[in-house]
Amino acid sequence: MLVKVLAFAGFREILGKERELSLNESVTVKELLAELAVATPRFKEAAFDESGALRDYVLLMINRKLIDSRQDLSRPLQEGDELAIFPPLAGG
Amino acid sequence: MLVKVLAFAGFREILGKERELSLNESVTVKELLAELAVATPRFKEAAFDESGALRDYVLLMINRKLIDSRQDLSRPLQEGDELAIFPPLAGG
Amino acid sequence: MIEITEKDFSLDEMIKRARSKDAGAIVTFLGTVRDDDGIERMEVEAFLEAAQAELEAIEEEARSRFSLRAVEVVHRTGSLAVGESIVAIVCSAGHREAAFSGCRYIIEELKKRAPLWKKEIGDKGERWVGRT
Amino acid sequence: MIEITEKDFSLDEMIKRARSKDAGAIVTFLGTVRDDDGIERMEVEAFLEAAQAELEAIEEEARSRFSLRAVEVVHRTGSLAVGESIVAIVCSAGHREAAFSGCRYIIEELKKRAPLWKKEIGDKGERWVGRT
Repeated sequence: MLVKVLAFAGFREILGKERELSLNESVTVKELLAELAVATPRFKEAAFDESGALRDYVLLMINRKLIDSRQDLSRPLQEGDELAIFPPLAGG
Repeated sequence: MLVKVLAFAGFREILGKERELSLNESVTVKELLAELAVATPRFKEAAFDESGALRDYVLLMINRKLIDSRQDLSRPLQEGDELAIFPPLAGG
Repeated sequence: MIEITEKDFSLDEMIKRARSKDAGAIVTFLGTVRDDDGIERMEVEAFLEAAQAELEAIEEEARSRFSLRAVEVVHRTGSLAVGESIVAIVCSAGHREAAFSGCRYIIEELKKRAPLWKKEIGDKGERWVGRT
Repeated sequence: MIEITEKDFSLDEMIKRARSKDAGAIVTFLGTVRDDDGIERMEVEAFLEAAQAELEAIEEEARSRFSLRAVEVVHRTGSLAVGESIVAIVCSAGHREAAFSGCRYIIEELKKRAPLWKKEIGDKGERWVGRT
């Protein structure tokens, strides 16, 4: 299963803007983030606190819709999903 | 005693933009308006109601300061005063 | 700068004058002649000296109330066709809240206090605005 | 028109497009880079497709809530020096209340909802705005 990961602002600087990941069928958002954390220690530091919880300021979109970073982490990703990772919005 | 009378908008169309009047020493705003009404019937009609009271929408300035058209009509005019007569403001 | 003039003005120039390194927000109000009810044009008249003084007083109030960095006001007089500009107000400030509030304050006070009048001219004849 | 672009824009052109015979009020918000705290320039980044879609949704909401006649929004991306324009919003309406409210609504919602980020770059280093 292919999933696209986009990162913006500080997270783009750590992860790069875009990558395609080949995943097992059953992976959840939480599992995907954990994989990224293992592969990229700077991402782990930036996105997770000491207890391993996702930091408050990490925002996530699936297919361009914001998800609740606390409640929706167990959502399983589907083939072709686009997960975007970014810090708080600051346009204007 | 010389007093300048300015008129704007609808009142300018009736009275002309500017005139200098030679007056007795003791003339009040009310007396001056009455004189204008005698001299110019269209002004009388536009500025006064049937009972002879100044209409609500007549605004007056003396020396570029608004006066209360109900309370300050008995104010005596001074040499060199400038009385402006106009309808409600409508800029912008 | 406060100006009452028969000439058309350049909003771009006004905004350029209002820009500064310490201003993060510039809010502009532009009032134009609307074709309400068969209106074809408007005649705008000013008590020039009194309107200039009143607008300067309003500018000062707005600057101090909202810590504005720059204020530009132009009000036109004379014959203006539908779609033409009547008035423009440009306010710059550090932040948007102040720039919006300052611009709004100036147009509201201008309408209440500046000795200016408009006559609507259209297919139903002529009428001084605000005159009942 | 909604645009997210690296290029600078002409406010004059945006206002020209917003003019119409039935619009009596045009309100413009212009956001510029402020020299707070040693800032020299800003890098603006967008999630382009998502930001475009969000701004279009915000425009639609503003149009229907405030009966706006025209809406123009441009947000820049890339490297912007102090004093340069970041964002411009132009709203026209029949009357000023609606034009002010519409313009204010769009900038507030843009800041809350559009996936855009700014990095401040100055004599104290670099910092993503909003990142604690």
